[in-house]
Amino acid sequence: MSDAENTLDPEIVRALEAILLVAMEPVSPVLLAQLLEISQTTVEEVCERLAETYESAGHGFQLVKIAGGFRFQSHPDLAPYVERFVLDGQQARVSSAALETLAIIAYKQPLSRTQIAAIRGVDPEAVMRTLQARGYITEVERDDGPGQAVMFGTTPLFLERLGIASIEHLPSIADFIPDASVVEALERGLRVETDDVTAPEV
Amino acid sequence: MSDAENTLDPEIVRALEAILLVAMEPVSPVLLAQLLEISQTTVEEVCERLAETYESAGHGFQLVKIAGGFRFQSHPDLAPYVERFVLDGQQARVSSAALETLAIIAYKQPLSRTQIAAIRGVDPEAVMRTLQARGYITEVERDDGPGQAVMFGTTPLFLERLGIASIEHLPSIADFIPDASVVEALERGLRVETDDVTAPEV
Amino acid sequence: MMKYAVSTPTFEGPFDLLLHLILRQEVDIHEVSLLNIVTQYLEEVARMPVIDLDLATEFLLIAATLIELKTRRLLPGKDDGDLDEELALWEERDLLLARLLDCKTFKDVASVFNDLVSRADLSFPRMAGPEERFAALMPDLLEGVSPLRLQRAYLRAAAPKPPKVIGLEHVAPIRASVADALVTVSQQLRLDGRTTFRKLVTGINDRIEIVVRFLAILELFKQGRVDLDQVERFGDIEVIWLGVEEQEISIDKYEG
Repeated sequence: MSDAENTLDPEIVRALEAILLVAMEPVSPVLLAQLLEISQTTVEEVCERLAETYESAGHGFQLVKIAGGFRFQSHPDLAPYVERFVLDGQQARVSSAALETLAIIAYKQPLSRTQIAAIRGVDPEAVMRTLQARGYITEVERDDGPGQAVMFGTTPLFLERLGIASIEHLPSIADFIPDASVVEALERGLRVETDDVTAPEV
Repeated sequence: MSDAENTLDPEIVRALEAILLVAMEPVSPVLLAQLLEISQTTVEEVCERLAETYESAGHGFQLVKIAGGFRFQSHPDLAPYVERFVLDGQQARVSSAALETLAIIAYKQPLSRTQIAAIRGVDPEAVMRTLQARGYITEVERDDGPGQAVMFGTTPLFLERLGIASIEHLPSIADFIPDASVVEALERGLRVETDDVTAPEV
Repeated sequence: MMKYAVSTPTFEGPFDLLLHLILRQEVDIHEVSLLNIVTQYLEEVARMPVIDLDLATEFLLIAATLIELKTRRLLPGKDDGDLDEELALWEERDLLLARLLDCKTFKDVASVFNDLVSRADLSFPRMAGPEERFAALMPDLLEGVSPLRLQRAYLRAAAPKPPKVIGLEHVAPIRASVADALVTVSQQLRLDGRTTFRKLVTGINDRIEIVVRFLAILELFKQGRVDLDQVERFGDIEVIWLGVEEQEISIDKYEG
């Protein structure tokens, strides 16, 4: 370790902690170096020192290097508590909101959160977090367009759980898509008296 | 604080840290109490103490009570770094019309759209649709009265956006009642009897 | 969606506008008069570009209330007037006042909300969730979900939802127009020749309709078709038909 870093720069440590706390996935040292405007070596050094500090202070979390990046995770010692939380704190059945969101992603993938929101009419953020945590959906690519929206798609686990070989094996929805006039009328915000294409409640 | 907790039980603190680290939304003290097999009061006390410890140690993260539960979040000081990291982190601003409607709902919930319209003087339909799509308000119940108006209230996400623990933590509405001078000005503006004898303009 | 905001950049609604006008006048020292407020309010409404009907209605509703307050003031003889009318007028005014106070209250609250949101926006929550090693523990949410059920869920989600019908229950429908009132009142006057304002509004309970009828009579007076007489202050107004029958009765455009 270089002399300069014998005492960690508090501002850098704090920024690191903040970024890693909100990150959904491990953050690469390259990206951290860019964000903090320091060298990649410094990032590595600071993270290692920080990890040691947490360990010796006896925190319930760890800073680890995994999959090429750094992330916070729960300390293995505390697994029994986390297990209890994971088992207790979650609903055992999929909510209809979650199922609808999953269905939209399955049929229309890849698509962004904004696109899902547009179809469902509500922000799917919380539901998507659950689906992602369960491993049914994943980020598949970034949109080429401006803003580079994160695009989502279903995972092999999803197919496995549904018992189908591929997405093509999902039942067709083509026959049920409302025709252009309905869509247009809805866009104009007019009331449409139309035979509902809604399938019966499951 | 009771004597027993003058020094925090390290096992409880560690378990708390581990659970809160893996949680995807604020965790209620009730659930934490169950998981840790301690009283809810102890949970609250330990969390408060822990939050203070983080703050005084100058960490880049915070433990806060929000929307009825505890969660980890990045420290506000470090927003510039985190914003750089979270590409689509910029939450769209809420318009002032939307905020006023939200304020009415927050303080008067549950209430119907008609009741909101009566206060605002404009139909809040468009604004409410936005608020609902963002997940800040939701239909809470149906009025018992004739017509069974849909009643609206705020959601936990609303509390999260405002960064408060519960509706009770909103500033008291009494503080906002316009003071005597405003009332007087309004009264004068709408004064009915007056001495000026003005000819009809019609 | 936010069409209102575009068409009326400054004022979100009639209360907003009225509140602004009254509180601004306060600065101009004591001579705040209802007359000025009404005039300015109507000017603002007139200045608005073509706006959607619902919003226009809401602005006009308040305008009507203001005009009513104003017309009451123009009636001479306030000392010994009808107590019921007097009370009704105060009630009307107090109602408007109460709504303006509400409007102001929540405007102030909204700005506090804005501060709270701005502060909360500086912190970002941890949302990463449990690590992979706990994934197996999580109950399978898709237990019992068949492809067919997924298809139905999609159809349910993608089905067009009928837009909510805009409820206008809160807006008192303005059934009366001055033009209609002119016709009705003229017919009645042709029959009666001489009558009183009170008789002309017999059976009408809607405040706005009464106002509109009053405006119609003022219009007839202006056109020289009726003569008006009021013996005592706040007394009944006598309306005398002057009998100009030939040409069609028309109305000038009303500012309000």
